[in-house]
Amino acid sequence: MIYREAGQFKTSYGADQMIFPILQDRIFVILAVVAAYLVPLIANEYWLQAVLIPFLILSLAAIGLNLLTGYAGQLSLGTGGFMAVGGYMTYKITTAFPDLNVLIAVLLAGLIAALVGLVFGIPSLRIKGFYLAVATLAAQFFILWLFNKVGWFVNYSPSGTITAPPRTLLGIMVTGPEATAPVRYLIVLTFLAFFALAAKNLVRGRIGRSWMAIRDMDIAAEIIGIRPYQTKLLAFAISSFYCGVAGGLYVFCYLGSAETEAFDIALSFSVLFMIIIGGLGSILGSILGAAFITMVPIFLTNAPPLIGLSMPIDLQKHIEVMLFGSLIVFFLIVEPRGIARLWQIAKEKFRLWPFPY
Amino acid sequence: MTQKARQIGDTLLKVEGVSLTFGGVKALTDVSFEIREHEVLAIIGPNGAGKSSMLNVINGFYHPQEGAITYKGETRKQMRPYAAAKSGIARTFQNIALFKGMSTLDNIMTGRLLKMHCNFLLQALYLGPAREEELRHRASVEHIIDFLEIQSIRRTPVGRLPYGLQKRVELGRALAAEPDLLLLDEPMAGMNVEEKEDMCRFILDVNDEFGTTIALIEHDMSVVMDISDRVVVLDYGRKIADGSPDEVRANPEVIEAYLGIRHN
Amino acid sequence: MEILYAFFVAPFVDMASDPIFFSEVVIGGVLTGIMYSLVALGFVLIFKASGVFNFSQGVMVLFAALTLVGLMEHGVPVWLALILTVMVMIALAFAVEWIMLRRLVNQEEIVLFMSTIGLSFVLQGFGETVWGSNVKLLDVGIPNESFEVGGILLNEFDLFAAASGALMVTVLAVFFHYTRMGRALRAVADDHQAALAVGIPLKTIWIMVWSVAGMVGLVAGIMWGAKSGVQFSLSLIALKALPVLILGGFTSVPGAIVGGLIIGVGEKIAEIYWGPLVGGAIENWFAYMLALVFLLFRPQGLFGEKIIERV
Amino acid sequence: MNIKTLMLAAVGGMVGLSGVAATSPALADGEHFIPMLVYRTGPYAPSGIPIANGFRDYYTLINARDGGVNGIKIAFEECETEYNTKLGVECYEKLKNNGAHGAALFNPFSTGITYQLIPKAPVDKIPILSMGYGRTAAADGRVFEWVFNFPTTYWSQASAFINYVAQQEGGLDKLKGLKIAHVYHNSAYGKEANPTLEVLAEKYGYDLTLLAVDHPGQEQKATWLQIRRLKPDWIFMSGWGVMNQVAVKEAAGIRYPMDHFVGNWWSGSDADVIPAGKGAIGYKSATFHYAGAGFKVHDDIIKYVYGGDEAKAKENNIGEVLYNRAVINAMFSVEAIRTAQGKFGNKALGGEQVRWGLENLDLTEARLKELGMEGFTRPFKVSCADHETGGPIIIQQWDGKQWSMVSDWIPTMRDVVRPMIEAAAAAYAKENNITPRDC
Repeated sequence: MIYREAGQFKTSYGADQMIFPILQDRIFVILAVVAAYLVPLIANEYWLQAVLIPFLILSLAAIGLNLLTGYAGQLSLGTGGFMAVGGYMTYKITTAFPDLNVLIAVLLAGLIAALVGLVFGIPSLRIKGFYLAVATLAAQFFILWLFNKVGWFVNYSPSGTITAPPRTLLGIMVTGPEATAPVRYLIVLTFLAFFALAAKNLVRGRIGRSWMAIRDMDIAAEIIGIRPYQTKLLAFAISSFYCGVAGGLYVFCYLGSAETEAFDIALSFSVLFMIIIGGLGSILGSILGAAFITMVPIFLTNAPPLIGLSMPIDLQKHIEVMLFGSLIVFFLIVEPRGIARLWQIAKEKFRLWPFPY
Repeated sequence: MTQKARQIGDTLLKVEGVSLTFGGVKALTDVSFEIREHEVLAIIGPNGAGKSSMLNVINGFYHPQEGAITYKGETRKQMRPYAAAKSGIARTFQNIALFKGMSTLDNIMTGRLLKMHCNFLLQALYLGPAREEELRHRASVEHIIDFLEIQSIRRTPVGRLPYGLQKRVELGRALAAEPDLLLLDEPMAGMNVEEKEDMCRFILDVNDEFGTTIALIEHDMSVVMDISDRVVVLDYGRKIADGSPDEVRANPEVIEAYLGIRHN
Repeated sequence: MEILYAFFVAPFVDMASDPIFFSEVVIGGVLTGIMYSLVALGFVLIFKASGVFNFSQGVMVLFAALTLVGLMEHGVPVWLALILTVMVMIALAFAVEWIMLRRLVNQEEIVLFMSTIGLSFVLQGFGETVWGSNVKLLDVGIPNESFEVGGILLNEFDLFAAASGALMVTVLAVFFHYTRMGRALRAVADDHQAALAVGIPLKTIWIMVWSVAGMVGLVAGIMWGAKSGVQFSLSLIALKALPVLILGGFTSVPGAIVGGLIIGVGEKIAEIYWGPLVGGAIENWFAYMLALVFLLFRPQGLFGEKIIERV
Repeated sequence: MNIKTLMLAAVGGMVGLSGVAATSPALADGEHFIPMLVYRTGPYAPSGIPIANGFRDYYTLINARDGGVNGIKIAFEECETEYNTKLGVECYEKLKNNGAHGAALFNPFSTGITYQLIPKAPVDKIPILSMGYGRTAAADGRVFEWVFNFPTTYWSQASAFINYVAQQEGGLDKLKGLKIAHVYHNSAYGKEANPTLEVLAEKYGYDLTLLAVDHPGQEQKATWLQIRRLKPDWIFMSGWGVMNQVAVKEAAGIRYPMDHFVGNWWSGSDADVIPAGKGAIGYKSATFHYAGAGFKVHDDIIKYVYGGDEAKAKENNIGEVLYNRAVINAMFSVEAIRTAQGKFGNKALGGEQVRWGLENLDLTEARLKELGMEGFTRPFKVSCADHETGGPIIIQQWDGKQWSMVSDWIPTMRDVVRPMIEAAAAAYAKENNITPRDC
């Protein structure tokens, strides 16, 4: 397919304001979404359960964090905590109201996560940068401690572990052990598709502009009439909502059961890695970054046997870790603005191809 | 739109006895003056005279210890940036304060933020009112883009633009808010002659076409004398003169404090 | 009412009724706090001189301790192993500058931060490949006997660790304030461009601070490693250093120490007197909350350089 | 610029390929496939390494000495989890369908991963053997058809610990008024013993203090200051990883009498005491098998697996506590397969058949002797309703060089623990719409 925009004239601002103003992009994206929905036809269970479902869920969390960090410029390491709110609250809601649709429970849990995010976003009014990042760790540790300590959140299960109970949607099992991987995949995919689009809409409109204004220069933003308090808090709330929904899906559509350890600080960090590697301030970048962070290690684990290389498993793991680290550094050196930027560069090259100038 | 609105009217903003100190350093001492509707007022003075501080006080970024500001008939001890913006004060900055990660179009669109009200749910869905609102404001921003002749850089991230164009975009952002009072902090600093001429034209056109009141800080005397209706002179945080360009030019104190220093 | 009493009165009554135990808690907090400071110092050094938030500091602690212990296991005497480890850490500083930092000059903070995360993966894998993942006994001959002074139980090891921590801070503080190199480091921290303009070579500075941070990491590694054995978990103590770091300010050497003391004492008192009321194990989040409260009053940390905003 | 395009292509390729390798080639039809979730790296590697080596060596031994289980070889594959739940699930998905008949059974060797796999087991029809860890309630075989946790569980262990204290103090009636502290890892695993200890505290009238230590547990000064003030008569610890080493060292630091400090069976490995040096002397821990390499099975391992190279076997942790535990666990797995072969015939078996074998496992004294493990651990018999058997524990003590047994086999309090297990299982069944089987 030839990638050209020549001949495509915009006759209205509406047409010009579209997410993908170039026809080929639109076709490509539609094809990609359709393809994503057809994946269960060809993918085996390992692919769906161990690779794609966590990738999609973490993409959603990464979009959430990117709204806050990439767009509004507020560095946060509390992602794991906000996801935990989503996970535990979904559990609480669905066990209290078993007849309520579990997907609605996930959304409600997201709203609770948004409230919690709002509360922990308050310090951002005074604290900035890495100081804020470390301060959000207070949220991370406190939330996990709370779920660990207070039996009410886990229905007084003695070990403090929550298990996703079986729930149906239109007569099909969607959570619990009997929900098949393709069904859970499709649910997660639908969530991601919808919320990615919503995020894109948010960031290209008024709210996205005020976030970016705060990020780029908060003083100037204030002077043109953006209220930093409301803007930052809204970013915290919406971001936490995304993380909360992702957390609910993480427990109900991926892990099946969880203790607080599943949402520990390592998760917060890995979501942050995703958006930095993928590209801060890019919705597509969040998804690409999630792909990188979740899939590259799996590739590195599976690659040596694939090419007939056999070595002790610990050595292999160490090499994998080193390669993963080197790749991160290498990527940052080549393109500090993330994979999304690489993608854009590639597109620009295509546009000019075969005439490089 | 094009009606000549150059009749200078009533007082729009009045500064009375403003004093501002930063931990013992006096930036402004007992400064009073007024800005009248539809005029172009220049604030001049040597470096460190407190000009930028004065603008910062007017739009509420600095909070003076003493004095009062009366704007549109309402007297306050100090302004708040948000309130200032809301009631129609827009400004540009000495060191450009654009949002570097955003395109020209988006930067100017931020100037319209105060006039956009759709809630985030509608926006997330990009439906009905949200879409309609977005397009309406896009149209008025395009009008400003045309006016400032920056159509070709609409989609360029402002960080990549040359200095002169950045200044122009910043002016665009201020204009997008349709301000009643426009504060310009050295709009022509660092420009070459041609760019300066363009900028002068834009300023006068804005004043002409939209009737916007303008208060500006500028170093280039010829520019000041050409475009301003009235000049306020600050020196060491005090007002030493206030009047038409010709009066000020003739004022011996000004010559000594300002022009004198300059030629030494 | 009873709840209010339990939270706001009883703990203080408890403290007052057993002053010896209370002083033991405070002393315990102080000693632990200095151990945190040791880790936090490494962060401060690098942040101060290069504006890099070095995520890999925790792994550097592990790596240094692993190298030391690994060499000793191969029969190298302690003093030689120490010297060799210091050399390894200096070599690491060179490598980091050469491979990574110089290619990332003028990038945003967060990109540099991310690159140090990549570095931490590499170092972790490398250390474990070379020295294995088993827990190793680290014994460099630090005394470890408990004794009582006026009913207060003290431990020689804790005191030794505190003393070396205090020594280290003094040396670094003197270095920053009174030596030419130290002033150069501070100049770079203030403004890279300006430092270059007056002829301070960025490269030297970077190698320098990373080396010093490596050595600080070694000391932290020895102290913590002697406590728990040298193993992977050593890298996780970085998490305990972060609240210390924000409380003291990213850029202040004395801040790291004062921050450590406040966090150390604060979290011990909270855990012991208030912890039982809410189920215990509150230390971790309490440290961050405490730091957060301080930040609300001083957003740049206690001793951090004031953030001045202008337009 | 070119390099950037190239890299993009490389990433795309990598991501595309990442799952391809997942389905490794099917093994020969005639082999049992046993997946091994191991952690040879990461924060818990010091414990994970001897465990992984123990499993590997025992399976290798069975293949080398006996030519497999009744002539059917065991194929096993390691998958690295770093003791991380997410990676554990990934490993499970990767390995569960390997082999001609899928995985025979899973030994997750992590309470967190076990919790993940419990709901999946009945769906995938692969049994889980969580030997002495995981969800205690799974001992109720009527609700947890696919999960086994014999020979004994955390709750049984806690009750046996109280029995041990009573023995030392001179009878259950002497427990009244004693101060007992439980220092536990603040996780699902660490909390397991709490309900039992609480119930027994009510019954026998001792004062129980619960002290949580957060992961990873490098800093426990506050905990041990509290203990110093409390001066408990006995301390029970449910620790894991670095927490154990630090706790032992801190206990010595406050001069706590080490012989009144008893760890559970995950707090009593060689790696836990060695870093504490001589401070650890006298420290006790619970276990359900002997330590040391003095059994015939060890001689066999040295002979068949290491070709007589004793030094190499030592390097591979032979005789260490966790190594021995893994050997026992591997033995249980093999014996379950053997039992199943008795019903289904001598062929490679899948999960459903091995589940039957686990449920009908009857490990007798005589059988242990045949296996070269006489006295190594206790015989037991699994049943449909009871997947635990509530076997006794034994207390071992560290003398600075090795672990030696300092007690007889101490019975658990089945009358207390079993009703608790049934109640917890019933709650789980209700929440997850499971109808318990009739047994």
